[in-house]
Amino acid sequence: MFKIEAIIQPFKLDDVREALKAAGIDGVTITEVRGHGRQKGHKEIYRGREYHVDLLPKAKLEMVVPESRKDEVIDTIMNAARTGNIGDGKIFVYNVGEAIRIRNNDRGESAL
Amino acid sequence: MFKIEAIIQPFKLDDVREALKAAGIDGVTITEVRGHGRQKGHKEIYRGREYHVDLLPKAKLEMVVPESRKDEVIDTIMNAARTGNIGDGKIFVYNVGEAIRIRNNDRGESAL
Amino acid sequence: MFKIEAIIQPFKLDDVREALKAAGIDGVTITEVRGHGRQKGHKEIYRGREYHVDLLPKAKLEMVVPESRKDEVIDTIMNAARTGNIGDGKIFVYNVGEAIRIRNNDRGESAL
Amino acid sequence: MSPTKRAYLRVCSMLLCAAPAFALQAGNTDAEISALKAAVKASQSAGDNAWMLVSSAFVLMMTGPGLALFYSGLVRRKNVLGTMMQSFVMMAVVTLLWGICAYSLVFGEGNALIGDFRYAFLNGVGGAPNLDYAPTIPHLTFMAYQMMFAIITPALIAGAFAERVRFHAMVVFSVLWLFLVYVPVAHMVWGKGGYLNPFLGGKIPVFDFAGGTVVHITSGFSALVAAIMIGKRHGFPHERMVPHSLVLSFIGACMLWMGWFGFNAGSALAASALASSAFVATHFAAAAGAVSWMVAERIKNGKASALGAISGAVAGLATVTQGAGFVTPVSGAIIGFIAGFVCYYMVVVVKNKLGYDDSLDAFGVHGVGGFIGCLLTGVFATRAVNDALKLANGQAAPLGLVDGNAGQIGNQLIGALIAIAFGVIGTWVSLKITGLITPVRMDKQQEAEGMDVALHGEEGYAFED
Amino acid sequence: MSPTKRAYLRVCSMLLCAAPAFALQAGNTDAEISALKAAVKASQSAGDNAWMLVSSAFVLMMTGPGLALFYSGLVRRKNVLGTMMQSFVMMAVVTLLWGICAYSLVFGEGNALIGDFRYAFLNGVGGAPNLDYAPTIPHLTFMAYQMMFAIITPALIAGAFAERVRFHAMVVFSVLWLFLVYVPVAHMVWGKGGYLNPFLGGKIPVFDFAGGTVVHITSGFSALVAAIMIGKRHGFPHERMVPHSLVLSFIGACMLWMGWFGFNAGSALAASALASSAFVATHFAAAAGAVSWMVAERIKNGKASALGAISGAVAGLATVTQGAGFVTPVSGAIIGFIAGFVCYYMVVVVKNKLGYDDSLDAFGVHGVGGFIGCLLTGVFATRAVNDALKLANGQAAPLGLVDGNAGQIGNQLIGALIAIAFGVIGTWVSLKITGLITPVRMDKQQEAEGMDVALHGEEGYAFED
Amino acid sequence: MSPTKRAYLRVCSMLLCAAPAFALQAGNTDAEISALKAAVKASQSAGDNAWMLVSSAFVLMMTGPGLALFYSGLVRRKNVLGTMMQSFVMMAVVTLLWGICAYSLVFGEGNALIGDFRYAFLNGVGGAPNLDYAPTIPHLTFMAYQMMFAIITPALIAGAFAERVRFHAMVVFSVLWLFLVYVPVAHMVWGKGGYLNPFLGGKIPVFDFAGGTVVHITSGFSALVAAIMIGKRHGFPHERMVPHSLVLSFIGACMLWMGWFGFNAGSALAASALASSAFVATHFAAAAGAVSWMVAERIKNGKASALGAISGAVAGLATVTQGAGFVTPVSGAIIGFIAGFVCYYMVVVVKNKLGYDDSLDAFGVHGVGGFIGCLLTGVFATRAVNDALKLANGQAAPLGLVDGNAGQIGNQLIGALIAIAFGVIGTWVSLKITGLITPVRMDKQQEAEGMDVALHGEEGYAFED
Ligand SMILES: Nc1ncnc2c1ncn2[C@@H]1O[C@H](COP(=O)(O)OP(=O)(O)O)[C@@H](O)[C@H]1O
Ligand SMILES: Nc1ncnc2c1ncn2[C@@H]1O[C@H](COP(=O)(O)OP(=O)(O)O)[C@@H](O)[C@H]1O
Ligand SMILES: Nc1ncnc2c1ncn2[C@@H]1O[C@H](COP(=O)(O)OP(=O)(O)O)[C@@H](O)[C@H]1O
Repeated sequence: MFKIEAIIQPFKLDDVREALKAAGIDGVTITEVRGHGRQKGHKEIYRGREYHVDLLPKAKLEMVVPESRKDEVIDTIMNAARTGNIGDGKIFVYNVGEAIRIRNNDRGESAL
Repeated sequence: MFKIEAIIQPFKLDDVREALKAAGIDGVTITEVRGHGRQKGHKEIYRGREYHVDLLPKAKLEMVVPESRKDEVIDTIMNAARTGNIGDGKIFVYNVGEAIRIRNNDRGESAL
Repeated sequence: MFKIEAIIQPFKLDDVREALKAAGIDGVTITEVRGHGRQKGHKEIYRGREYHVDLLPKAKLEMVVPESRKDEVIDTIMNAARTGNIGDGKIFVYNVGEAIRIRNNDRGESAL
Repeated sequence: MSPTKRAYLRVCSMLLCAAPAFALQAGNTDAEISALKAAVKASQSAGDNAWMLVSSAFVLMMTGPGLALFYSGLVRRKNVLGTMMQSFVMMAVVTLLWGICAYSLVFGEGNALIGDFRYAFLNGVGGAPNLDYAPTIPHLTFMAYQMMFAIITPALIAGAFAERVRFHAMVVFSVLWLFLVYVPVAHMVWGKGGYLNPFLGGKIPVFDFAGGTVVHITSGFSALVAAIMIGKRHGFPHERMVPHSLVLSFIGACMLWMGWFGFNAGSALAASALASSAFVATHFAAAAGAVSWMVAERIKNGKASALGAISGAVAGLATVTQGAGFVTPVSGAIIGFIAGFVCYYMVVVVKNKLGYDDSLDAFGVHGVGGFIGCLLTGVFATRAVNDALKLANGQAAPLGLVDGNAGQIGNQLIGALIAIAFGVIGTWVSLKITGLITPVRMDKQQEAEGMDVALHGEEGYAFED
Repeated sequence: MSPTKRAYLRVCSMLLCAAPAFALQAGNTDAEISALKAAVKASQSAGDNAWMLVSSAFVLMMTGPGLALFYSGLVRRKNVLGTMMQSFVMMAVVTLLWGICAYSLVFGEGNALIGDFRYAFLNGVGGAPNLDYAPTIPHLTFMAYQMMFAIITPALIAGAFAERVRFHAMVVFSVLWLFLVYVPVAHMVWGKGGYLNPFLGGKIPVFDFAGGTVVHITSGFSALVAAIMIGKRHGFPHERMVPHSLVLSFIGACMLWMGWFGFNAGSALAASALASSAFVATHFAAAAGAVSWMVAERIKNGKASALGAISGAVAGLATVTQGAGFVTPVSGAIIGFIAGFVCYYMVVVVKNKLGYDDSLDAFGVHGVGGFIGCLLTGVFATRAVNDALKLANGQAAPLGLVDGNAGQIGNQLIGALIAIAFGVIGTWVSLKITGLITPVRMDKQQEAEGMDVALHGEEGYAFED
Repeated sequence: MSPTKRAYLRVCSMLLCAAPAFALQAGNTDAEISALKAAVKASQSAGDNAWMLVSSAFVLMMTGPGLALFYSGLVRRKNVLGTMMQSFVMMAVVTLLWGICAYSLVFGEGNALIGDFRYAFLNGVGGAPNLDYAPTIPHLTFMAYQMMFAIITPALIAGAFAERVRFHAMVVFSVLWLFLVYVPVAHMVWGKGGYLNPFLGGKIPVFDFAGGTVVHITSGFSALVAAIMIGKRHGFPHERMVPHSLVLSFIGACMLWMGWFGFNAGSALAASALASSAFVATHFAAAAGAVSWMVAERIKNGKASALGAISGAVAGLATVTQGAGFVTPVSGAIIGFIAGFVCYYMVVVVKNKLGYDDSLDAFGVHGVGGFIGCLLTGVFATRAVNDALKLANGQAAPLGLVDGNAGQIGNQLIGALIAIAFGVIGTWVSLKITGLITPVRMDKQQEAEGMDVALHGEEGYAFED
C-alpha cells in the first residue's frame, strides 16, 4: 500500500475530488496547509508595516491506495490539478506499513 | 520506530487521548482534517443554491512510537475510538527513519 | 529522497524559514497542529467549569529533500528552532518513494 | 418625507412665528393660550416620543443582535446559527402575536389576572396616547415599546436548553409560554387593574419598574424547569464544551448594556428626570456587577476573566431592572455589587454542584438576579426617587425599607413567588404540550452534527473556502 | 460643552423660572405670550431634532456597519474587507459630494427633473429650518438625514457585482450613478417641484414615504443591469461559493432592522404620531417578511435557515419602505408577508433559472421588494394614517385603493417605471463611462487571490498567527 | 412602567387638555401663563434630555463595543480578550470612581486647577438641572454624559501598550492616571472656574467643544510616554504582528463614528441647532479623514486599505472633536482632510522611523489628531457657529483666526501644552507608582502565551471544538 500525498491549489480541490470519485477513489483525507515553493507571494501593509507573505494556502490530499491503483491515482490527480502555472503543487508517494479500519478491525488493503 | 496515524471522529479525541495517556503514550501531534470515506455528508442550501458537503471534520493523530509499543498503541486507539458506526476512521502505520528531539539533540527512540 | 518533518514552536517559524531559505531550501509545506509532549499546558475556566488544555499550538514543517541535503537541513532546523526549553519539538525523517511536480510532470529529485 | 407632519407644522409655525402683530389684539389672549397649550402638548410629546422610539429600538437591539450574540458566542461553533435563530425567530413571531392579541391580553383592562381583546389587531391603538399608561406619547409607541419586552423574555429562556432543542419545538414552546406565563404575569404587574399593580388599582403593591419580575423572574425560573425537563446535552459535563467565540459574547454583552438603558430608563415612558435617574442606577449596577464578579473570580481562581466581567455586568443589569426607577443611583450600585457576588456563586458553585445543565445560565443570571432584585427593591425603593404612589392625604407614600416600609419586602416576595409559580407551572405545561405536537430534542446524531447543519442546513462560518 | 447653548438657555430660563412676580404686571401678557411662543417653538424643535439626529445616526449605521456586515458575511473569506470597503467608501465619498452639490441638486427647487445649486457647499444650510421640507428641525439636520440615504443607495448596488470589481472602478461608477440616477429620481420624488412629488407641486402623485422608489427600486434595478453587464464570477455557478460568515450577516441584518426605524420612522421628519405609526408598520413588515420566507423555505426544503430568516426580514423592510408612513401597521404586516414570499421566489427560483450572477441578491431583494412595495402602497395607503394631501375643500384626499382611489396604483406604477428607466439607463451609461476610465473587473488572477489581498493589500483575518 | 411620570403627567394633561372652559375666566390668565411656562420648561427638557440620554448611550458604546473592537481586532488572536477587557474594565471601574468623587473633582467649583467634593457620592446630583452647565437637562443626565468621556479616555491609552501589560497593572495605572491627569485637565477646561474655561470664568480662553484637549491630547501624549516607558513587545519590529481580525476593527470603527455623534453633537448639551451643526461637522471630518488617508496610501503604496480608511475616519473624528461646535461643517471637512494626511504621515512614516512601539497608534491618531485639532480650532472657530462668548458690549466675541482673532491660536497652543504637560508627567508618575505596587509587564512566557490565556484563563475563539 502507498500513501499518495498531493499538495495542490485550493481552488482545484473540487475538480480533483471529482476526478478521483470518477476513478472510484473514495477514501481521502484533506488538510489545509500553507506552502512555499517557486510561486511568489504578495505584500501586505498594515499602517506602514510591510510584510511579505510567501506562504500561500494549499490543500493537501492524502490517499492510501493499494499498489495496483497507485499510478492511476497519480495520473488522475495530475490531470485534474494541472493548470501549467507555477504553484500547481507536488505529489509525494510513501510506503504504508499497515492500514486498519477502526470500525471493524479490517486490515490491509481491504481496510482502504 | 513507527508513525501511527489515526484518523478519528473529532468527538472521540478526548477519549482516545485519555486512553493513550493511561497507556503511557504522551507524545502526539494532532491535526484537524476533513475526510471522505463511506460516511455520507449533508446538504447545505444558501438562497436556493444547494451544496452537498461530503467532507466531514476528522481529527488526525500522529504518534511516533518504538516498535515495541506499536501494537499496544494501535489496540488502545481501536478500543477508544470505535463506535461501530461508519465514519469511525482509519489507522495507518509508517516506517520512521529517524527521530530527533530539538531541545537536546536526543536521537532515536530516546527522542520520543 | 527523504521527508523531514519538524514540529516546532509556532513563534520560531519565521526564524526557521529564514534559516532554511539561507540554506537554499525553498520547498516547504506548513500545517498548524496541536501537540502534546512534555510541555505542560494551561488551565481555562468558563463560569466555573475548568478545563486543562494540554494540547499546545505547534507548527509542522514538511520538506522533501534529496538525500544529499538531509543532514544539512536537519542541522539548520535544529539551530534555528532550539531555545533549550521543553516544547522545542521534534524532527522525524521518513523515506519518500517518489516526488512529482504537477505542473510539468518532473519526477524524482528534480521535482523538489 | 412627511407630508402630514409638514402640513401639521405649517399650522404650528404660523402660530409661533407670525405672532407678534397679531398678538396685540387683547381679545385674542384666550385663543392664544389655548393654541399654546396644544402646542406645548405636542412639543412635550415630541421629546418623550423621541426618547421612547429610541428606547424601543434599543430594547429590540437587546434581542437582536444583543442576546443573539451573547448566547451564540457561548455555544460551540456548530450551534452558532441555531442559537442566533432562537432569538431572531422571537423577533418575528412574538411581534405578530403581540399585534394580534397578546398586547391586548396584557394591557386591555380585563380582570385582575388577564386583559381582554379590546386592542386585538391593534384596534384602537393609534396616535392618541393611552392616558392610563403613557399620557404623553402615542399609544402606538407604548404598544411597540412593550412589544420589545415580550420578544426578549422567551428568547432569554432558550439559554437554558441551548444546543439540543429542535427549532420548531422551540417556537411552539415559546408561543405557548408567552400566553401561559408572560401574558398573565405582565398583566398582573403592569396592566390596568392587574392584581399586583399598585398604580392602577391592584391589590398587592409590587414595584417592578422595568420587568425584574415580569421578564427576569419568569424567564429565569422557566429556564430552570426547562433545563431539568429537557435534560443535559450529550457529553455534559465531562466533554469539553467551551464558548466558541467570547468575542461575540462580548459584543453582545455591550449591546445588552447599552440596550438596557432603553429597557430601564425607557420604562419611565418619558424623557423625564425619572428616566435619567433610572439610566444612572442601571449603569452603576452594571459596573458594580462587573466589578464584584471579577473580584469573586480573582479570589477564587487568581484571575478575572472576560466572561466573568460581562456576566457580572449582565447580572447587575438584570438585578437592578426591578428597582431602576425606584432606587437611587447609589442603591443601584449596591444592588449591582450584590448581584455580581450572588449570581457568581449560583452559576459557579451551586449549579456545578446540583449538576443540571442550564447551558448558558439563564436561571443563574436572570432567575437569581431577578429574584434578589425583586427583594432588594423592597429594601431600597424610595419616594425620594419615585413619588407616584400617594397616600390618602395626597402625599407620596413610603416605598421600601429605607422609607420605613419594611412590609414592602413581603409584598415583593409575594410578587416574586406568584411569578415563579406561573413560570414553573406554565413551563411544565408548555413543554408537555409541545412534546405532544413535535419532538422537543434533537436526536443524538443531530446533536453531534450541530444545530446549524442539522436544523437549518447551513454553517456559521466557512473560513476554509 | 456648549457655551452657546448655555447662553441661549440662560435667556430661556430667565423667562421660565424667574417669571412669577414679573407676570403680575398685566401689561406684560402679550410679551409673555410672544416669549412663550418662541420657547414652545424651541422646545418642539428640541424633541423633533433629538429624534432626527438619532435617525440620521441610525441610517448611517445601516450602511456601516449594517450593510457592510450583511454583505461581507455573504462573500468568501478572501473578499471580506473588499466588500466592507464598498460600503465604507460610500460613507466617505458620497458625504463630500453631498455637501458639495448633490444635496442642492436634489432639494434645491430647480425644475421638475432636477434641483439647482443654491445649497452648493451647504450655502444657506444652517440652524434655521427649511420650511418647505421640515419646519421644526434645523436645515442642517434635514440635510444630514437625507445624506445618509444617498450613502446607502449606491452601496446597495455593490451586492450585485460582489467579489469581482476593482475598488476604484466601483468608486467611479458610484459617483457617476449618484448624479445620473439618484439625484434626479430623488428630486422628482422628494424635491420641491419634483415631477412626482404631490406634496410640493408635482404633476404625478407618487407616494414614497421613505425611499421605496428613490432608494430600493433605483438600486435594485441598477443592480440587475450591473450584474448582467459585468458578468459572472469565475467559477459561478458550479464552484462552491458559500457565505464565509453568516454570523456577520446576521449582525448586519439586525442592525439594518434597527437602523430602518431611523430610515422609515425618521422620514416623518419629526417625533410625531406619524413617526410612531411608521415605526410600527416597519417593524411588523420585517417580522412578517421573516416569517413568510421561513415558511417558504420550510415548505420547499424542510428547513428554515438563518440566511432565509434575515433575508425575509430585509425583504419586508425594503418593501414596506415606500408605504411606511401611509399604511396602517396591519397593512405593514401584510406587505411584509407578501414581500417574504415574492422575494423568496425571485431569489431562489427565478434567479437560479435565469442564471445571472446577482451575487448578494441586490435585485431580488431591493429591486423586487421596492417594486412591489411601490404598487402595494397604491393599494394600502390611507388618509387614516396620513392626511397631508388635501382636496380643494381642505379635506384629506383619499390615497390608495383602500381609500377608494384605485387610480393611485397606476400612479405608483408610473413612478416605479420612471425610476426603473433611470436606473437601467443610468447604470448602463455609468458603467460604460467607468470602463473608459479604468478597467472595471479584477483580472482572473486577482479574483482568485481575493479582493482583500489583491486590491487592498490586507487580509480580513489572521487567525493563524 | 413609570408611575411617577404618570402622576406627574396627569397634572400636565389636566393643565393642557382640560383647559378651555376654565380659560374663559380672565383672572386666570396669569396663572395659566405660569403653568404654561412650567409646561414649556418640562417639554424643552424632554427634548433635550431625550437627546442627551441617547448621546450618553452612544458615548458609552464608543468604548464598548466600539473601541474594544477597534483595538482588539488589531492585536493578535491570542490577545483579543485581554485587549477588550482593557476597555471593558474602564466601563466598570471608572463608573464607580466617577460617582464616588471624580465627577465632583471635575465639575465641583473648587479652584482654577481642580474641583471639590461637593458632589461626592452624587450628593446633590438629582433631577434638577445644574444651571451652570446644562440648564435644561437633569443634573443626573449631565453627570452620566460626562462619565462616558472619563471612561473612554484611559481606555484609549491602552492602545499604546497593547499585548504586553498585566491586567491589574493596567487598572491601577488607569485609576492613578484618571486622578492625576484627566481630573485636573477636565476641570481646567470644562469646570466652573477652570483656568482654561472662558465660559465660566477661566483665565485663558481655550475652546474645547467636545474634548480634543481633555480626551485626545491627554490620552495621546500619555500613550506615547507609556509606550516608551513600557518598552516594545518581544519580537517587535521584526516579527510578523498583524491585525488578527480587521473585520472586528471595522465594526468598531463604524461604531466609533456613530458614537462620535453623541460625543460631539451631544456636547451641545441640548438638541439644539448647535448640536446639528456639530453633528454635521463631525460627519464631514470623518469622511474627509477617510478620503485623505486613502489617497495618501494610494500614492505611497498604490492601494488604499481598509485599515487605512477606518484609521483616517478615526483621525478625522479625533481631530474635529475640539472644534466640532465652533467651526462650520465645511471647516470640519477641511480639518478632517488635514487630519488624514498628518496622522497618516505620523503613523506610517515618523513612527516607523523613531521606532517606539505605540502598538495601536494611540499617539499617532489621538495625540497628533488632538493636537492639530486644538490649533485648527484656533483657526476655524467662528462666532457664526457659536456666539456664546460675549464681548463687554454683549455682542458675540470673535473666536478664531477666521473671525480675525489670530491670537486664539496662541491660546489654543497654551491649552495644548498644559494638557501635554499633565499627560507626560502624570503618566510618568502613574506608571512609576504602579510599578511599585505590581509588576507592569507580563513576563516573556506570558507574552508568548498571550493575554487571554495568561491573564484571564480563557481563549477568544474555540473554532476547533
Ligand atoms: N520540497 C518540498 N517539500 C514539501 N513541500 C513542497 C516542496 N516543494 C513544494 N512543496 C509544496 O508544493 C507547493 C507548490 O510548489 P511550487 O514550487 O510553488 O509549485 P511548482 O510545483 O509549480 O513549482 C508549495 O507551496 C509547497 O506547499
Ligand atoms: N484510503 C484512505 N486514505 C486516506 N484517508 C482515508 C482513506 N479512507 C478513509 N480515510 C479517512 O478516514 C475517514 C473515515 O473513513 P470512513 O470510510 O468514512 O469510515 P469507515 O472506516 O468506518 O468506513 C475518512 O473521513 C477519511 O478522512
Ligand atoms: N512521539 C511523538 N509523536 C508525535 N509527535 C510528538 C511526539 N513527541 C512529541 N511530539 C510533538 O512535539 C511537540 C514537542 O514535544 P515536547 O515533548 O513537548 O518537547 P521536547 O521535545 O522539548 O520534550 C509536541 O507538542 C508534539 O506535537
